Amino acid sequence: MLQQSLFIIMAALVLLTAGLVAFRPRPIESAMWLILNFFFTAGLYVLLGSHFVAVIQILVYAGAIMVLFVFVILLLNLDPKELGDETSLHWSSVVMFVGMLSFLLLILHVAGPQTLEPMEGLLPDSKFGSVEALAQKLLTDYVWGFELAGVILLLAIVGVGMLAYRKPKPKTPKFLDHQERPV
Amino acid sequence: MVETFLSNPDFIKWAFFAGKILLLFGLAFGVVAPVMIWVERRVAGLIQDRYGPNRVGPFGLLQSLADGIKLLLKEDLRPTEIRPVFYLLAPILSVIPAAMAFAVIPFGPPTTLGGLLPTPMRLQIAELNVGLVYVLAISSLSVYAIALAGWASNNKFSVLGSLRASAQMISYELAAGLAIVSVILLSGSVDLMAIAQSQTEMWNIFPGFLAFLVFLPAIFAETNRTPFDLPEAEAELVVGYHTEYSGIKFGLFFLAEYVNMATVSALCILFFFGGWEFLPWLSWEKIGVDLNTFWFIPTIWFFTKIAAFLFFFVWVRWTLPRFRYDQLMSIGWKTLIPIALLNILITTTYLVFEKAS
Amino acid sequence: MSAPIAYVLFLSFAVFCFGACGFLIRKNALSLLICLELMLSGVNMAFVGFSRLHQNEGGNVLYFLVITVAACESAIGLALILNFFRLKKSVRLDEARALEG
Amino acid sequence: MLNSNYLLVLFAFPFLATLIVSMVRGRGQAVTWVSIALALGYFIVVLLGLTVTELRYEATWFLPLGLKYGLYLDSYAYYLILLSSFLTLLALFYSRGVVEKKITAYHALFHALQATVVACLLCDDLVFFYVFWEAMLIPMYFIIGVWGGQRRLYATMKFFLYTFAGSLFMLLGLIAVYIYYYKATGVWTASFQTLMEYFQTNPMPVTVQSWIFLTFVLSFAIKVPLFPFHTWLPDAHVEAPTAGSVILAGILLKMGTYGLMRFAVPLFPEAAQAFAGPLCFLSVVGIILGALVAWQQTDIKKLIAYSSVSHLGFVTLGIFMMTETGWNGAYLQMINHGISTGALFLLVGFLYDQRHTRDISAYGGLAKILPMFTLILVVMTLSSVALPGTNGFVGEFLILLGSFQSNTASWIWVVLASVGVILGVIYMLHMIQKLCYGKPSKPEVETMTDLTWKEWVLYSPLVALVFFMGIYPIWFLGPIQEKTAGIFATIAPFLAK
Amino acid sequence: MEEQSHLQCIAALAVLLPLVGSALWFSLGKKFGEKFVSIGAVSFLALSFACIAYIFFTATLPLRINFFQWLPLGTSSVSFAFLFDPLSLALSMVVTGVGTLIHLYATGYMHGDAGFGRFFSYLNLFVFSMLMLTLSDSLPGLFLGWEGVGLCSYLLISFWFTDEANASAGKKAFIVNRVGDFGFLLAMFCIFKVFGALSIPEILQTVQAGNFSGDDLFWTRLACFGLVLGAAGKSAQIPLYVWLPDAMAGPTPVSALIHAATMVTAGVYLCCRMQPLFLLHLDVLNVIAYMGAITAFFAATIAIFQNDIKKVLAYSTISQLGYMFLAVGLGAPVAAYFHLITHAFFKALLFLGAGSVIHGLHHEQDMRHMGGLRTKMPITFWCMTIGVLAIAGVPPLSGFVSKDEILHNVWGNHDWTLVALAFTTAFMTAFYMGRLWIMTFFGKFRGHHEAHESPWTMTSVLVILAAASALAGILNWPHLWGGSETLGTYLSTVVQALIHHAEDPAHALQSSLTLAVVSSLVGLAGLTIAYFRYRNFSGEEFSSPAFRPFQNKYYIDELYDAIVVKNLRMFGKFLWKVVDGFVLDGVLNGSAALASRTSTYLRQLQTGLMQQYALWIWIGFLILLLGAWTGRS
Repeated sequence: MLQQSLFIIMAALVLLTAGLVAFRPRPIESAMWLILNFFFTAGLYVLLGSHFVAVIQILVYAGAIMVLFVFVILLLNLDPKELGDETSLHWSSVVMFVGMLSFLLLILHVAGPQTLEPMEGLLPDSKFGSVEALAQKLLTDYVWGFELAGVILLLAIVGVGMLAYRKPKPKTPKFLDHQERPV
Repeated sequence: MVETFLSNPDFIKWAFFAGKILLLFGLAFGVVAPVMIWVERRVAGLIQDRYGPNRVGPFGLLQSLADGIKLLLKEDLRPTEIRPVFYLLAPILSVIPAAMAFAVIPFGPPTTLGGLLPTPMRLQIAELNVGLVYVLAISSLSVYAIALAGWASNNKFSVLGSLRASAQMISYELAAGLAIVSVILLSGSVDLMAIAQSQTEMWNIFPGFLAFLVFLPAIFAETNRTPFDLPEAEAELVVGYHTEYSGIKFGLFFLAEYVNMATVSALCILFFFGGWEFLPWLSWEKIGVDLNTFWFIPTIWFFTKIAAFLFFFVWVRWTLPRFRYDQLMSIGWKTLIPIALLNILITTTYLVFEKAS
Repeated sequence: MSAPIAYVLFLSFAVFCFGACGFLIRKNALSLLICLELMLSGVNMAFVGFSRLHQNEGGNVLYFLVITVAACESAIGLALILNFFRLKKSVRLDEARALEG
Repeated sequence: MLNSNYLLVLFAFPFLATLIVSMVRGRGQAVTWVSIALALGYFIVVLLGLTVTELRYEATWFLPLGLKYGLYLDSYAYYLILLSSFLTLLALFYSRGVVEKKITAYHALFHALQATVVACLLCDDLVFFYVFWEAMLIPMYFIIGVWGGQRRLYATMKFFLYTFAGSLFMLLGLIAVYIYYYKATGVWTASFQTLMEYFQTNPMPVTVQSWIFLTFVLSFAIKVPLFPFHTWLPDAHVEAPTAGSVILAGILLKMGTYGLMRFAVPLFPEAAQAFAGPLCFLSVVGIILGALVAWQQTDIKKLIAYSSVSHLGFVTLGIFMMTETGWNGAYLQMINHGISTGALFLLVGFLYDQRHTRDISAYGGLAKILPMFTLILVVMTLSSVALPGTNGFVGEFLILLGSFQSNTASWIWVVLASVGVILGVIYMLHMIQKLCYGKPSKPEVETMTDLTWKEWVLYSPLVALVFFMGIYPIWFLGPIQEKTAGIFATIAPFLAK
Repeated sequence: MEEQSHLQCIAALAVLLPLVGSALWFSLGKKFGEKFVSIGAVSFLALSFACIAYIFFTATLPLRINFFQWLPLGTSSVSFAFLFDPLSLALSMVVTGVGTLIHLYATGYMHGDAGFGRFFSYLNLFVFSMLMLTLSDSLPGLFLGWEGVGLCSYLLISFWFTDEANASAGKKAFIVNRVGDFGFLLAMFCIFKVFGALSIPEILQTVQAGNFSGDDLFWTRLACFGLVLGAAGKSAQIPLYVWLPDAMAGPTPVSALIHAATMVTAGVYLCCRMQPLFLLHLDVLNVIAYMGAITAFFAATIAIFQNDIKKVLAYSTISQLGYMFLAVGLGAPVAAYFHLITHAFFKALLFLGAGSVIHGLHHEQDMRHMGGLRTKMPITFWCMTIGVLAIAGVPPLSGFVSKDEILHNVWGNHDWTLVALAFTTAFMTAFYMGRLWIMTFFGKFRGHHEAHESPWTMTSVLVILAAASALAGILNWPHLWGGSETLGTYLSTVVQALIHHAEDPAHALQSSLTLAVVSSLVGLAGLTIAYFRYRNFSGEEFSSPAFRPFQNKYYIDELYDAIVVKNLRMFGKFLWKVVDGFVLDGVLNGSAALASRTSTYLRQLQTGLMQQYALWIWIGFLILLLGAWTGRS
């Protein structure tokens, strides 16, 4: 009971922050709300029993990815004018949003009432959500995916390096007029 | 009635929980920070062959209190061109992670408090089995405070300082993380308690010396301490990201720095120096200390070690000069990270052979 | 006992929709990337939820793979935005229509 | 005795050669010699298999869909591989010193072309076949597009898109066969041999056959090219570099007729029977149109290109009339055409390299200036017009003789096709007269030089083959006959009596 | 068996020597000079002749010599094999014999020509092909020779290729021949359809066994027509005779060997060879007879009006070939064959004589620029005289005997149209030959060059051929006149006569003598009229427009050009420009343009705004979702 109510509170917070992310005009605000959103999401994960995932959510999303965003936002330090945050395509997105949600409800309805029953509890000695269990899975069944993820990361590193690298201007030796140029 | 209430196991549990929180946060915010400020200035005096604060209280011991009162009472200055919400948010954000990190730090072996508790309980606020990762996660958040502070101040020096700080922290976080990997490998767990307990036979400093060599500069950089205090380099950037801050807002930054220092010191000791164990090869059990009765001895020993480490921080600060920024980055990326990677290799090899033998 | 899977899915889907809406209506590239992260986060929620439902770590593993991709995507996306900014002195996406047919 | 490993070598060698050639670094002609040496090596490797009658290799590739890496070599495939390796060798040898632009890429592309062609010929699996069938276009696309003449881009696009579009229909057909077999047996397989065996005993309904047959025929007809799908050919030939033309005419066109003989007809004999009339009509139109249009050309290469249309009309006629003798002739004619038209393109290249024009009127009186060139040209012309004693005669004669006996379609088509024999002489002699006879029309012609040792090396094997195949064709026809007899044994029940 | 292999060698030698020679002279001719080539070429041919003669005298006929399989034809096959029987041996004797003489002659005639080696190479190749033609035991083998001689004819006609006209003439010859070959091919197809074989002995055996269904007879009739077309093409009969006059562009020895003595008679040979087949279809034979007669007549009328000495001889050849076909058509193959042989001698003689004149006059061919050469070229004159008399049918020269036999058969056939045509032609033959003779050798010299007698290599050949022309009649001197009809007996195993003359020998003798007298009178009349007409020839004649059709060969060339060639060209152009260029490429480029047009509209969807694309993705997703939902069962 406690868990369920906690879940609902957390979910409401997640939804709230998500909406703020989507509709606050300035990117920095969006970013901050997103960080908060990630925290709540992490809380949700804890409630779902995936502790490690929750921590990783904070470590990677909040701690790494969003830092990058914030970093770039303040690096660019843009005027509101340049940001151009008047929104476009407003009506269509709203229509679609409503449409999608109703579809979701329909699908849930179709999938059957058992989806609305609470999930079964974990066994007392369940290792679910622990590092060991996850690592076991990751390094056996999903080892290729894991390796692939590594490769993707490497590619991203190289790619970002390539994108960010600017050739330093070649230093041209300057000679004073009275000096002789080396032959 | 009161007695029954007191002897209710639930109450004892809650009380124990509250006690842990009080102890740890009290120590961190009430003791470590003020004392460290005093120690820092006294040691500075010592090293620089001068007195340091000695007017307020004996040996100037109350100097920190006086400073605190001053900061609290100062006018709340607000520059005109700031970004208001974030300007206020930044100092708060700097303290929160610092405090949160403390939640998972164990400060003694599981104990019944001399029979007070029905079952042995951990001397740790939150019994998280992924504590190490949690600490990393939380400490990675402290960047936001600095970044936002600089940006919200709308001041060139601040922005530069915060950019420096962010880049520096991200870089060194990486090195620190990689260094810790070998610790995880050695201990076989990410639970901080388990890491500490795994060092009863031998401290990790010996097999993981290389990791320590990486970890040490990394924590200096993460706490923005000299020789890596580039973000607040007075000579270049006034004081960097908190140039525009004063009063209690500045105080919060100040506080957070010392709390962070305490956190990383604790971590360093947990990782490499056997936590609350007596000496590298001598656990308390070995020298015959009855931990059931004298459950507080490891805890005190642990805090002593932290104090020593904090002293080391101060010592370094007043001894070494600051790096240049490009040197800082190249040390981080080109020296520490490769060494850390190499170290992982070495450690795994070591473990494989050890397992085989 | 935990919340029903339908709740988790609903939440996941709602978050995803918020992200998608943001993606559609925002005009600057930074916000776009942020909304993208939100969408991915929504998807992740479903993974974790299902993982919990079946008490199988597979979903969590997928969560890992997704955040790997998310990290790569944001890093490269931001690098692109920086380059774009150098080029156009703006991050407005309607400036980026060189591929107009 | 060679075993299936030989197949692997046969299959892999050109791919490796492509790699090696593309990796050669060095100034000047180093890459050329490496490339020629590799081509020669491959030719020798192919020659080693002369005694082989049938070889098979099979390895699982993607079992759930029944796809196999299956190689299958019989005499139908073998002689085309032989021809391919031979012509590639000659084409590369010819290019020595002629091609100056991007030599490495040029040679690598030719080896790649060889590789895809050989792979296509060796494949037993329909999916593999389709893949290499399409892959063949790519090297050729670049060869024409990079080293071609003035309008090379137009020509190469036309070539590529046209043949590609046709192939897509075949893909539909392939999938249809594949699914049909699955529906019928519950097993996925794309192995041609398996499908063949199955459809012999359990033929598809004629309507189904017809649709699939038409998709196959469309693709192959474009490649051949059969009238009215031939318009890409003159453009491609005119713009292609000489060596490219040689390979295009000598090998790529043959893939279409090969496909008809190997896949389209044996798999769908009843449909082939049903459509024989219209297809023979198209072949005959091709023969006559090709000849008449060739006569009107002023561009030598275009003339030869249209002559190809005409010649291949004979081949398709022989195939669609569906008689054993006709098929033997058709197969032989494929090889003949490769040799004679290949040689003619080389000869035109020889002229072009000296004068940089392909306009007939820019020449004249070459017989006096270049007597040896004229000799070779005349010999190749004679082969092309099917003079008895040359290879061309054997092929055409067998085609016409065989087709005349056919019950599949009317003998009138053969009579009309034989008119093409007359027309063939008209345009070829027209070309000879304009090029070689009369007085040298331009002073530039007088300064041209006759064949050097290099050209002799190039042409003498071709000339020898022309006569050898014309006088002792049994050497080629023996194995082919057996193969054809095998095919006809299986499709005979479906043919008209 | 031993003898077989021994003969095999000799037969192979006979055929291969010229082939080897051909290759040798072509490649080495320039290097080793004329002497090497002339000695080599003549001796090779002589050796070949000797080989043939050896077989002729020693072998038991028919002799079949097999070499190796050539064309596999399913159940049967075609081999390289020689069939020595009277028919083929007789012709090969002529070919190699006359060929040797003409080679010898040519060494003189072609002296100093730049293409000396090449010429003899072609000539030797021709002999090889001709031997293949005569000796092959299968139709494709025969066809090999058939086309081979066509090729050599082409090469030799356009031998002096720097003149475009010569090249055109060669081309024309080849193409027209190909039309005939088309018939030949068709005939082979039909024959194979019926007999399932292409080996001549096999076919003939089956024919003689008889027993054909109506369907088979359709095919055999078609085959016969095909063969006739082929023969007409090769032997320059109406309607395919147009190439032969133009073929005179080649060097004169070529005209003598190929276009008079040997190649053009191949059609006759073919008809004789396949005679049993023709006997199944007498109507086809009738067609042949009429074709021959009409050709003979028309060619003669044209010959009268020609001024080029070689053209006269060319039309005369066509005319004489017409006689031969007439004989074949009437079912008198022996007569045809006999005329073939005598014609080979006297026409070769005439051509070589003309060649000698042309050579003497430095390549002047127009008779209007000749005259009075009797004294300047005495040997040539006398030899030519014999030739002229022989062709005109003056007894007892060979021409008389053979022509008389044909006329005899025509008479015996009781078809008066043919009789009239044959006799008129005989008269005209004598007339134009007399005209030629007189215009060339009598009267004043009207030329520009100093005439001289030809070298011994040429004159000696003339003398030999003159002797042969005079005496060849005895080869088949009729029984009635006390002869033995050697040739007839010799050939009797291979061909059969259809016309059986009256039973009563006395009556037969009487009628044959009457005929002989009439025919020789006709010949003499022609000569006499010609003498009076051209005795004082000044260089001008036939200015009347009425003669124009004759001078212009009835405008047949122009007609062909207008009807066939022009239209074919137009059609070709139409196919190229309209069908290929407009329709097919139009459809192709049109579809490409359509795609391009469509894409210009569709590309407007490509706004470049990423978010719009995302919107499309959404919409697509929605549709999929809708589909998934509605598609749920």
